Amino acid sequence: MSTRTEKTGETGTASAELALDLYRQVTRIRALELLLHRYVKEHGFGGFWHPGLGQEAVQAGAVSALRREDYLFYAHRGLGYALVKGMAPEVLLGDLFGRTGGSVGGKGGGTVHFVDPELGVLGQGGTLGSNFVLGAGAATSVQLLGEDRVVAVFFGDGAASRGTFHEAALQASVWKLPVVWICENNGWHLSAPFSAQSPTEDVADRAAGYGMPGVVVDGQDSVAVRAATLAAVERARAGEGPSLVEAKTLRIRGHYEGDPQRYRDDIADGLEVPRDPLRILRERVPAAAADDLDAAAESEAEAALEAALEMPKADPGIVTEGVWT
Amino acid sequence: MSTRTEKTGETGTASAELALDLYRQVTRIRALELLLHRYVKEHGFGGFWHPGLGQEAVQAGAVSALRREDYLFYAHRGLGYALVKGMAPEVLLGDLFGRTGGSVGGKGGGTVHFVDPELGVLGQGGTLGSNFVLGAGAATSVQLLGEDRVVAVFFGDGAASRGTFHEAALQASVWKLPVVWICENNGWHLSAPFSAQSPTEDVADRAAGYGMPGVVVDGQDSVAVRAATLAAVERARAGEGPSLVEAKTLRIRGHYEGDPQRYRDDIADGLEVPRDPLRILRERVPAAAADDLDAAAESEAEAALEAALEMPKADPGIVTEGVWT
Amino acid sequence: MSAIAEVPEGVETEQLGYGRAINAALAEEMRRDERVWMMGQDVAKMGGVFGVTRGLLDEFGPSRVRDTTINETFIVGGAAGAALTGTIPVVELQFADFGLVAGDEIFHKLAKWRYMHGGKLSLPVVVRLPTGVVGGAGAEHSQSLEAIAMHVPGLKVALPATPADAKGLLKTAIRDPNPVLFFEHKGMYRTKGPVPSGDDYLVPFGEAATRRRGDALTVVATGLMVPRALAAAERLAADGIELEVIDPRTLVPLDMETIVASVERTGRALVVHEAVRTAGAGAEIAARIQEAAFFSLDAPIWRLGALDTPIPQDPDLEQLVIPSGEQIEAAARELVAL
Amino acid sequence: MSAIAEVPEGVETEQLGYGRAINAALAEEMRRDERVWMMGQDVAKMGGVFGVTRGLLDEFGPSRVRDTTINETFIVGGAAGAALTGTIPVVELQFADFGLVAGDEIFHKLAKWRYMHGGKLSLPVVVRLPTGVVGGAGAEHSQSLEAIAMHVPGLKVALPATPADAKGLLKTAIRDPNPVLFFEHKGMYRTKGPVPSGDDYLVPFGEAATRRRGDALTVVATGLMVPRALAAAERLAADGIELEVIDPRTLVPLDMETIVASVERTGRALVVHEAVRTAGAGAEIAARIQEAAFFSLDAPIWRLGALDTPIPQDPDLEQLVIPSGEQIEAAARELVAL
Ligand SMILES: Cc1ncc(C[n+]2csc(CCOP(=O)(O)OP(=O)(O)O)c2C)c(N)n1
Ligand SMILES: Cc1ncc(C[n+]2csc(CCOP(=O)(O)OP(=O)(O)O)c2C)c(N)n1
Ligand SMILES: [Mg+2]
Ligand SMILES: [Mg+2]
Repeated sequence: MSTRTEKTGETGTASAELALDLYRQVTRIRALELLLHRYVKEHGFGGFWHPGLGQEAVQAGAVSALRREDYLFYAHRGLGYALVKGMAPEVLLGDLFGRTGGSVGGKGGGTVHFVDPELGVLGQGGTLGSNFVLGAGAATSVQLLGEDRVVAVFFGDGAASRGTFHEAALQASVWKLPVVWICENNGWHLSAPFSAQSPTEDVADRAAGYGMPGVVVDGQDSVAVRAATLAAVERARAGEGPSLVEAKTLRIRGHYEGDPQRYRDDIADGLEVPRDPLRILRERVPAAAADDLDAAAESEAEAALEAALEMPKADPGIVTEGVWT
Repeated sequence: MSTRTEKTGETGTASAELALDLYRQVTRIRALELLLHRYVKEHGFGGFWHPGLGQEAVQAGAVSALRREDYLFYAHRGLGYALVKGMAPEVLLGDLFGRTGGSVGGKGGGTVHFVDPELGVLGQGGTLGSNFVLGAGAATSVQLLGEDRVVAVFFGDGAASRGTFHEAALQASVWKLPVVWICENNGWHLSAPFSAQSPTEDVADRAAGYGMPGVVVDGQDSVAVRAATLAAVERARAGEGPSLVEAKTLRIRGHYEGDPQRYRDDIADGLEVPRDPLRILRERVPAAAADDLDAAAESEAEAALEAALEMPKADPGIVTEGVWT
Repeated sequence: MSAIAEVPEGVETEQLGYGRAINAALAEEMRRDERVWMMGQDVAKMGGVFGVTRGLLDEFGPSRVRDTTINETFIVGGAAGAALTGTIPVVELQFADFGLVAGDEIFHKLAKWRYMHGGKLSLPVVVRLPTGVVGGAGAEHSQSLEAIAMHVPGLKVALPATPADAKGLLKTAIRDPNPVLFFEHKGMYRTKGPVPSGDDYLVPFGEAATRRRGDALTVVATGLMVPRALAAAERLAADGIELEVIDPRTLVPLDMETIVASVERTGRALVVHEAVRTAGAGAEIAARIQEAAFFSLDAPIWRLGALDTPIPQDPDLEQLVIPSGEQIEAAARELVAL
Repeated sequence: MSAIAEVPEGVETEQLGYGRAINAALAEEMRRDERVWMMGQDVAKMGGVFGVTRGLLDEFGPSRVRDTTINETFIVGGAAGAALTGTIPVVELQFADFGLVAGDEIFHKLAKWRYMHGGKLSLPVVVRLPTGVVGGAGAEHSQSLEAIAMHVPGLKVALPATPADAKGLLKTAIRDPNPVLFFEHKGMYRTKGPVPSGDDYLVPFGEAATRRRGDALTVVATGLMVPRALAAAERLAADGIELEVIDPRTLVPLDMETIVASVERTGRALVVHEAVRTAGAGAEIAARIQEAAFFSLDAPIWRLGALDTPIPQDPDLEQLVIPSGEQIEAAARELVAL
């Protein structure tokens, strides 16, 4: 079994078309992030919103390497995963606000859960690390059924410490399951810096122990993330087993919106994104096209928010539905 | 943090005195193993006996690298760990047979539990892998109290797959805890060959991912096991953190005594130990001395069995004792 | 007033051990539906630590009968993931106790994932959990933990007490779209009894079996306590005291109707299980009986269960912790006289 | 017949929030005994996700107040190992639910290790478990799981319902040589009340607090249900119906004496908890009440608890799942009239 640890900082090449497509996704996520930031600040909302501001390139780059039929287990930070996989933004916001028009029919809200089996969006475990075993299990189904699908599992640098990673990663390698482990390393497990809670510099350093490739990419560069993920996806699709892709990114905001972050002094409480993925992409796309995409993304986000807020709140009757079939 | 993966097959040098001491321990364990084998075969006994025949060199070599005040979390295979740490054989057998003279007062029996806080023998978790977190926790106490102790945690190649290894190993490395992880790799997780359930050749290949040294030694060579363990123990004692020592050994008998081993065709159902640790040691000790030690070990074992069988069975009253203090 | 046949009359049966009955259910369901598959430690070549899955590897091959490494969180959580994506995993934990090693996966993933995702997903998983004391397996390998599963909504819970039910309930479990915890008593694997031979013998969930009719006292018993209660009932019958013995068979769903109807006739109830008495399933059953039949009760409802202690490893001592037939008999005698 | 002061008369108190009371207990015990230390996720620099441990890092330093990574099995299992070797760990899981992520460590290691090793070892560990609904935390972050702990022998289980008890019970827990699961209600962290200021104010385990005296009905309530029951009692008192409200404070050990004595006077009992009703602690309490006081009962014992469903994530919906003050009031009214 091949084992390598590659640390690439380069951007890789990308066709103009690809760059434009990635720009579109990154700016769509960004527009939603900024809008939600404002909305939550002004109106509050019941629940916990974990902003993904600044991490758009990881979500856009990695998910764009998947096909429609591939499965996705997403993490708790932002809505980008599902947005890029094809879910409508008003549905995602409907879930966030606990509205009937959300994909889980009003049962979401707070730390948002959304789902779309048709698009392969399969959910999220509220207990960090439960995605690992679920993802490996889904990949076992794929293998059993002889399907041409790959399973992508997103997780943070913090969740990487869970024992479920070990159990799932070992078994997935032994069975050569079609899984891609995608680590969004934003440098923080809530208030604990990754650097203080990892004995190695990179999460990817742990891949070799599981006999799988581990790659580190610049998580602000969506083209690089996409390329690394695509390589891992192709390997999985070819029946060669799992890989780990670690994207180095930044958590711009608090763990949840409202987190005073007294534990942190590396960043101001602003909206500025250092090494902004949009700026990095702008070098590859025509300015006018980018401007248009920005504008479209903003309208999309605004329309989605409006639509979501118009959706009725869930009917109380649903609380007892869906426990058993 | 230094990281190395060393695979040594060499025996290392050993003083005559050391070799003699190791011979004494290996033959003591062996004598108990053979006696128990006969006893269980002839008389049966309630419970499960997991024979350690053939793995004596790992237990003797590794435990002899510890000091009296060092802590030991042992595994389920055999009695060698505790015997070498200083517990009396009749006490261990008393535990195995559920007698009042056992260290746990008759509450053991079957998959044996024994304990001796004075000698640092702290117990065993019946759920594989629970030792990892317990051991790291004990090492945290040692660090907090500023004591000069090391914690040794034994585990099999199978138990190495448990997620608790990941959680404990990461934290132990980050906190530089004085732990030594000692893997008895006998090639089997019950009916599953290690080779079919590990993506890497060695368990020690996983050490680098935790920023700790991982060493593979010949588990039939007690001198080599002792040397490797000693290096790890010294590193731990010096405050440099945990290490992993993997000793390659063989499971000669069934998983438990009586296991028909229909899943296995690599070995006959005998008592022959390939690469017998005693034979390997005999090259370094005078034959006469070895013969004397063999004889002493046999008498010790026989006397212990006799003593244990004379101990009264536990009083039924104890079943409700010791739940809470 | 006497024992009732384990299998309805007219059904063709063969004598089979409880473990073999489970094996037959697995084989039949795997033949019936290609999506059904298995994983667990040592379930393939070895056929399971208790020999229950023997022969299935040969018939169904290594893709559908998989040995895992020692990773309970994957065995259960992987089953959840597989169930979400079109297959029907039947997984074995070597001991029911290990359910607590995969506590998150059982109680958060299997039990809640469907609900959390708006009912859009389903998790047809069966987790086979060898339960109870078996002679020297010790505190972490002998527990009866079904009450915990009963307390966490989203799971179904089956506890077969006869070979026929072992087969019939397992087949129902595999066809159920919900996650099912299947507590097989490992002390009963070799118990023989009549087992319906047809492929289509299903035992429905939520229907208690009245194992014996009587008028003096309703005994509600599960698992290993069913034969113990029946034996006690025979001894009492010699003295003219006729016990009604009801085996709920599934705790979720729970057939309180049968139990309550019986207590309304007998006026007295004794609930017996091997699990720890404190906060066990018997507490729930007792609480519900008095809620529903308070004014029919002539005496308090009594419960027998394990003492408030872990199971000692010694095979002689372990039996002192769980209810014996003699204790059931004595309690019944005393309660009837109250 | 009315509410009883939360703190015995004559004791000097200050007004403190429930969370600050816990903080004070931690600080006092760490000052008193050098062996006491803490670990958990974000407990050091951040002072805990709920701010409960704020300031302790500054006073006690990074060796005794440790941030772990995300590793619940280590947090609990490591605490067990540390307790075996001479220190007294007080660990925090961010949500009580995560106890199931460390199920093996809590229910097999903490609960059984002493017993399994012949009583020669002891495990003075406190696991702090923020419990209950808090407004939108969802199915895996809002559960009340104390009944599970009650069912597994070897643990002690505390559930403070007032700031004074939060402090007094935690101090007792830290001084107890047994493992204690300490369920702090995260919806009550900001609830203020009188808290004894002395270092030596301990609330003993196994002594229920009668929060209000009455003769119409005994209400046994825990955690968040205590203030809800007291509020309901005030409303009923306006109609001349006087409830007796008893808060057991610890479920293990459980003070049945106080409860039974009360029911013997009132003839009626209602047990209320936030945990799922099915197989909850209320089932055990109800079963024991009727065992001990059957012939004093004028009506069945009723129970209120959460519905048989996970907690929905939506903050409005979650309140529909657990008992409200109005439901307690209505049930009490109906039961008294029965
Ligand atoms: C098992 C478990 N432990 C702890 C938590 C609480 N928690 C939620 S998010 C978080 C930090 C996660 O860090 P990381 O995985 O790096 O993701 P990030 O928040 O940085 O995106 C923690 C500790 C949880 N949800 N589940
Ligand atoms: C958590 C857990 N899973 C499964 C088991 C059952 N079990 C006991 S020993 C064993 C095999 C262990 O293999 P290994 O760790 O290599 O030790 P060996 O028996 O080879 O010495 C298994 C699966 C257990 N005790 N605990
Ligand atoms: Mg992070
Ligand atoms: Mg092995």
